[in-house]
Amino acid sequence: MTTADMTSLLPFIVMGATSIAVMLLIAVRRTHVAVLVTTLVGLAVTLIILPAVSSAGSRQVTPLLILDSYTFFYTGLIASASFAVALMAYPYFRDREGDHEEFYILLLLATLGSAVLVASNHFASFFLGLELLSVSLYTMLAYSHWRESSTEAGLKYLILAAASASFLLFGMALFYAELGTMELPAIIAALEGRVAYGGLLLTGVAMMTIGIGFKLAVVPFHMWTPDVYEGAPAPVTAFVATVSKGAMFALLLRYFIQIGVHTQASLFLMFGLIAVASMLAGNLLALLQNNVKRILAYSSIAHLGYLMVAFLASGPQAVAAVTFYLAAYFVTTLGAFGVVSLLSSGGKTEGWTNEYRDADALEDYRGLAAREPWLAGVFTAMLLSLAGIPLTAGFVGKFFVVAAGASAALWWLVIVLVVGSAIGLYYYLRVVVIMYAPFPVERRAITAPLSISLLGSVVLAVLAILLIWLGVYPSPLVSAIQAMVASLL
Amino acid sequence: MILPWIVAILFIGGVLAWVAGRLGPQWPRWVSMIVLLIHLALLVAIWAQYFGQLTLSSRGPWLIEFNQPWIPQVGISFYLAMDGLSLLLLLLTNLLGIMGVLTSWNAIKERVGFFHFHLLWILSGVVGVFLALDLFLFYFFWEMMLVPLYFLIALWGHENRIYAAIKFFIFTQASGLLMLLGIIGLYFIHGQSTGVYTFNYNQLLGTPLPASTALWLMLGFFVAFAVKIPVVPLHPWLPDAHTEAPTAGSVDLAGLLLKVGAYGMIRFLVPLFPQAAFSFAPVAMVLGIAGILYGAALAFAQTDLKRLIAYTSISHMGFVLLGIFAWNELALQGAVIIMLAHGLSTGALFILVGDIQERIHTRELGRMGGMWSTMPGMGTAGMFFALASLGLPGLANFVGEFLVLLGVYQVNVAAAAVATIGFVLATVYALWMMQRVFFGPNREGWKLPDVNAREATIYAVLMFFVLVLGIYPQPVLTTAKHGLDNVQRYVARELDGAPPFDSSAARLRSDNDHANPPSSDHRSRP
Amino acid sequence: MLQLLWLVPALPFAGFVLLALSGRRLPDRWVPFIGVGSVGLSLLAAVLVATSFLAAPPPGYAYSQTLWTWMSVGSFTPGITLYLDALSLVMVVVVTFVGFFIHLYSAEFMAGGEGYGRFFAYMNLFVGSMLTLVLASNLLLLYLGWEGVGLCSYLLIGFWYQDSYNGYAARKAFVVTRVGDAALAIGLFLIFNSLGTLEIQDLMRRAAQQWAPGSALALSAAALLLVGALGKSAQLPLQTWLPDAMAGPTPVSALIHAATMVTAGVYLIARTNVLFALAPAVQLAVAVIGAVTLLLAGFSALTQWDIKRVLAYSTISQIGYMFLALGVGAWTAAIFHFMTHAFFKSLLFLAAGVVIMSLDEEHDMFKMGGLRRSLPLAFWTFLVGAASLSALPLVTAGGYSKESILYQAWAGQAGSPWLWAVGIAGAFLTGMYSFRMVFLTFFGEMKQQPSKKPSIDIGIPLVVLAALSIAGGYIDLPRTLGNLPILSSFLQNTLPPTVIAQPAIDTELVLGVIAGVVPLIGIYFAYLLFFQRRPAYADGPTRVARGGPLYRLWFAGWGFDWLYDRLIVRPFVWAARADKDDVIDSVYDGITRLNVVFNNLLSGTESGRVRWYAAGIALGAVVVIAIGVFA
Amino acid sequence: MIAAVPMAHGLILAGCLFAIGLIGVLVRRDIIFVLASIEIMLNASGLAFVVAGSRWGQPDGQIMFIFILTMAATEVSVGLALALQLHGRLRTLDIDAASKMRG
Repeated sequence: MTTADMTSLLPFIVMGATSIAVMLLIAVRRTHVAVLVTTLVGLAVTLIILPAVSSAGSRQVTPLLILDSYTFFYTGLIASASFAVALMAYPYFRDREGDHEEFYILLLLATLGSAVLVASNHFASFFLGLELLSVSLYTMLAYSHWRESSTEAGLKYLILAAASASFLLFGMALFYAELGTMELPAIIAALEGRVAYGGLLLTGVAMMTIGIGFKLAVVPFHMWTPDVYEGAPAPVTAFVATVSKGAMFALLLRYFIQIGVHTQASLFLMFGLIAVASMLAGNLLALLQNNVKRILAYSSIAHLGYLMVAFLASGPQAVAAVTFYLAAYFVTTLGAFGVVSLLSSGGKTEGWTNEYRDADALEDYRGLAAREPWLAGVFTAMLLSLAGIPLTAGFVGKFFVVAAGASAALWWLVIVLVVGSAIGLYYYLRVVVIMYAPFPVERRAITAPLSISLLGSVVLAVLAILLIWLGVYPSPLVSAIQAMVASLL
Repeated sequence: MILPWIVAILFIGGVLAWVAGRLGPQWPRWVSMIVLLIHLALLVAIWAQYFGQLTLSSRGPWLIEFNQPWIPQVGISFYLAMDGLSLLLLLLTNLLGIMGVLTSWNAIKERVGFFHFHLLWILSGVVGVFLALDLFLFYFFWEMMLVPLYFLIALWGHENRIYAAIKFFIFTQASGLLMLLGIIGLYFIHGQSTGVYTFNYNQLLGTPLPASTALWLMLGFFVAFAVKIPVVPLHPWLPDAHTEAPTAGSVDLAGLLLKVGAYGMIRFLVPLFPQAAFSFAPVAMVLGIAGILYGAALAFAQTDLKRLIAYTSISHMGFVLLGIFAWNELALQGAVIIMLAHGLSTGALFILVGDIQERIHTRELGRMGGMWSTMPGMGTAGMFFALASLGLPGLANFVGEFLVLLGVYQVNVAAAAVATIGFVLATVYALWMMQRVFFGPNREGWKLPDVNAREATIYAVLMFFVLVLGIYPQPVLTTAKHGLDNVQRYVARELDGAPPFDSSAARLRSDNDHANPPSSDHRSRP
Repeated sequence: MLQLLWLVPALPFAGFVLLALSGRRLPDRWVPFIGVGSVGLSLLAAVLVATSFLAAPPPGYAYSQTLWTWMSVGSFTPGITLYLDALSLVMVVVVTFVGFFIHLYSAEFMAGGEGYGRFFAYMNLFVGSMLTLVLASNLLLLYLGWEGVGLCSYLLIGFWYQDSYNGYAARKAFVVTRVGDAALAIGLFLIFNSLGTLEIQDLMRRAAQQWAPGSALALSAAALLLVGALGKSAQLPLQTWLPDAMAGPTPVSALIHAATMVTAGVYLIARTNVLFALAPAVQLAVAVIGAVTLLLAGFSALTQWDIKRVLAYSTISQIGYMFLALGVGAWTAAIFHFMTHAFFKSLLFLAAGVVIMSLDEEHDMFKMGGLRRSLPLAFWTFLVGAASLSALPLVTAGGYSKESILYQAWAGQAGSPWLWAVGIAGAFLTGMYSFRMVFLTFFGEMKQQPSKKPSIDIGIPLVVLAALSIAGGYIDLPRTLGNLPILSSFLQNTLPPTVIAQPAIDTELVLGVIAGVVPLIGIYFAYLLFFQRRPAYADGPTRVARGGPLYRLWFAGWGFDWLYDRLIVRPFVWAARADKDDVIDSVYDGITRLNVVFNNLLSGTESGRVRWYAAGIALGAVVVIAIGVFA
Repeated sequence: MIAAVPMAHGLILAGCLFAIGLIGVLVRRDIIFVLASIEIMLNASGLAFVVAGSRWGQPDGQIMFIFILTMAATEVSVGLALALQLHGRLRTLDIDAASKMRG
């Protein structure tokens, strides 16, 4: 472990150190603001040193981690996402009883886990990063313990995640049994010449896909998504929808594109069917849904389907498309869930029951444009971006994914993408229309004016500007991504 | 440098109107009026400046060009260019925009600023579409103009506006995605064959395409434009969207959005895929005729006045489709004239329906009747535009329809003959509408105020243009000629070896024994 | 003075614009000055142009004046150009002359009614469009005038719009004529496509060069023009609209549905005579259609009780004569009959108008009677008109024109004795129904006391037209009666002379005598049936109800209305109404329902139980592994 | 040295164990037993790793097994904590009781 290794490991070290610092701070004096500040400072420092470290070129640190510009790009993405989640979590937990400081430890650990996942170069680091992320997620999901559905969400996620982790491990074991090595470069070398994978290897890849598929919540491993998204506190849902999926997809990309798994016809068909099923089922499930969180859950399933199309296209064009799409998807989903969490945290929404219910019923959003024009505007922009309408990052993202799909002539996948997004338009517009519908007079009296926290609206403003900027003038990000991709392949 | 301003003015104007909405309800109206007048001044200045040089030889294919790299890594550039065809359609856009603002002067009461914001953004989207020559930019504006119109219908529409708005949005957006596939397919094929990955229209023209892929890509474009025109099987969104949209919305919808589809076909579909387009031409013509007859028959059967007029525009645009796929000088000029005439006359009819609805708060034909006695002014306007829409010679629609049929006859005799039945059916629905609305006994005893000054000016302006276009269409024809020559420049080159794709025309010609003088050899494209 | 030609159509248009713009602001007193004045000035201009044309005929006996090019697209460059030659001169003079007097008549007839200005606006627009039609040098401008007159007939038939029947009659007229116009339009496309021009003179020259007589192109072009003419001139099979067109005010029926518009078809065929000469089969069809129509209309006229419908069927019949003349190649005879018909038919209508006005809008002849003493002016002018209509020999104009048609129907190179025989039968029927009308209305005992007496404004037109109905015939005396063919020789400068097969003088004499005697027999029959034995029925409808099946068939215009209603109108209306909610829309509703079904199906899987999700994952795992390994 | 057990047998054993664990998760209603079956599944994959490691004669398999053990421990502890919380609220350990959210 030379000093150069240490410097390139610095971002990970800083994240770990921050979580420890937060633990110590809690032990000394439990103040919510201080904890938040340290978390934000820690994440900010990680983000700042990233470009410096990545300029040092890609290095393999211990067989477990590979720290190339691909890793640093995604670590930056993940860190900024959790930065936003932290900012959303503060107003959400502020006026709820129970102690909130531990949340940030879990958040930091989960972020560290995702970063390790992205940098993984070996099955061990893959497994470690995955479990670090999952375990901290279990408790984050169940964090609003005063709400029964939150515990239920945590428990469900735990049981299913553990089961799928065991699938993953069994797959890895078969891989290891066949190839005798668990390091990615060695695996790539071993599979270089091999045209037909043996039965063991195919089962191994399939088993691993199950584990990864659960994490990405693609069909047929998607059933947990709506319940967990609905049950969990809104900021945690944002985290699950973006960071955990993003990190896993980055790893899937690194592993399976370099291994060239799509060259195997049977595996290609497997991934293709998964992509088609997710695109259609995701959109169809959301059609008549009356819970905003569940709608966004199903829509994220569909979006993962779109990502799979680009993944199957493979090649530099596809990796760039996936990366841009993930960036756009991060901004959009964070924005959407940010609005939900901001609404849930802004004092008592009408129809308050004893347990503080998140503002996720569609009726809560009726006439929102009249009450909170800016919030409604941001939410509309986010929904239109999910639908892929111009002036938003989602449009450019979808364009790149379709371009990648078309370049690899995956016409049947691209057609399903078009059909899926056509179905998808319906429920995005349904939410938009309810927001701009007139606010019924009789409810106007009993709804207390929402006190939207300044912090939360700053985050949303930044996300909205980012969305429009990526939608209108994406070329700086595109050139950054293309440079990064060149280093990976 | 003027082109981006033409798009940007309306864009910024929209935001200004929204902000002005804070100050008071009448401010946004004046803001959008001023913005549109400036825009009109710009356009007229351009037209006056280049009117003398409206031939390919003098000014080259594009009157004005503006090209700036946008996403260079992928070959996308912010490329706007104007030729005769797009100039005409921009003038129509502007005129109908002003009419839209004027007609909703006091029809829209709540959230006026927000209304004008959407109105101007629709116009800027449409202007963008008419100017964009980078296929990605074209698709960008194509999708962008949907959202404001969706909001216009969903927020200020009539009874079941939500259903109509979402139906309109999904129809157009889904077909737009198919066009995106076409664009990207072409982009990659061009890239692979020439190594240059670009969306630039001029470079993509003439890409060597294998016949089957060309057909598929062309179909991608065709579906998107067919939904917009609308062509019969893809038309059900139009009547709902028209019936539920506020007057200004349906004026813009009828006047402009329908033209975007036709413009797209003339500019992109046929020049980019000439062989595929001409092998597809007979099918398109059958769809065009089906549109004419089906639209007219259904217009006759409607009980809601606005729905009736919506179906009439399906019938009119059937002629345009016919004209485009006949693809000779006469038919194309006719298609352009119909586009302008339909924009003016059907836009006026929608304003008329809006004014009637303002007075009697219903669109049910059953409850109207005998309104000529109380509103002779409105009756005369209604009669004038009904006659325009049934294609009375001396008014704009006739010139267009006659030229289209003349051109189509040279290409496909049967198509022209059957399409001429459209004249008779047009008479049936137009007169049926006049009878049910203005003539007959005044059963409901309507005592209604006649046309006021504002409405009178709208009608007078539109009547003037419809009449001038009918009596002296030459300036419009010469301007359109520049655009059409530019568009035919590529196709003509492609078609030197094309067989006469309709045997009946050939058979008819071979019957007469004498040698034909050169004029009738309609095979030689200009 | 020929440069004033453009004034002739421009003045009525100017009148229309003035009246339309002024609208209700213009007091009724001033309306006739503009309405009648504009047509009067146009008549003056026409007369000036005519005199200078006759005095110094321009080279090629034709004068062409281009106002501006309407449109120029590639090789298609139709201009707004007026073309004056012998044929169009006669048409212009007759149209403006008759038009002026009818305008004068309607100034008083329509006074006091609602929409006085609107009426004259439409009438001026009509005269303007008719003159454009007649003076058009290319078929497109002719088509403009053609549709313009169709529009004005729609507007004027439906003038009293409160009564929805008038609206129905107006729509029926416009739609049926529009069917003919559509055929005409296709004819135009064919001609332009094959000959490269729509200029009438050029296309006729090129047609003569390029089209062999009887070739498919010539036949189809002529046939399409014929269908167009049939629609406008209300000949078989498109004649059903004219009887219903009587719903309009009487001066309208006089001007449009008697004198000018309905003869537009005759003018078109005469103008494009070369095309018809090139297609002998179609020319024969013209003759046959003319013959059959004149017979059917004659029978129908016999059974009508409404005085205006009798005249309507009589018009269809007389135009049948003109088509017969055109069919046998007697171009000048057809135009001659057009001129005389314009005089006596508009006279009959105007006189009938006086009767109707004075009996408070009473149309039923069986309710009239004995008006000869109370309305002397109307009686005598009506009598002259009826005489001229039934072609009394030597005395009336109608006699000369119908006699020349009948002679050329027999002797003409394309004529045949059968056509002549039908013509004679028609003449007999004409004599019968016209004097049936005279006896029923003016003789017998007075059933209703006339309330109003016509004023001077109505008197002048009646007297002038009566004089012309008498003197109009002397302009073209046949060989047997003074041999003064002024009109025919004048028209021969434009229209080809008729080829007479056997020019023997005695056949012409014999035919002339027969043509003179037959109408007298007809009148005698009418005298027997309707003068001596007074019909006992109180009113027309009971007479029809009591009549035999043949009588009712003739009354209903040989059942064409019934046929078209069953064949075309009902199916179209039913189909449109059945598909009102757009069956294609239901396809898309089906798709949405399919989506909802899938949604319900899939959301069933979200049961909320963890073990169910685990089962989902397990099942998914099995499927994925199966595909991954074995596919 | 005892005869080397062929790798296939080891993997089949691990597969059977894995299946038993999976069925346990599907069938059992009590949270504790569900957690137990998850343990079985994880150990099965650990066994597969050890067998694979022994085939290649590398310690990696056993190292991975140790990682799996530690992870399984953390999972179960968090799982029991959540079960405790659920029991506090619903007074039952039946996993199906925790299915308020659906649709």
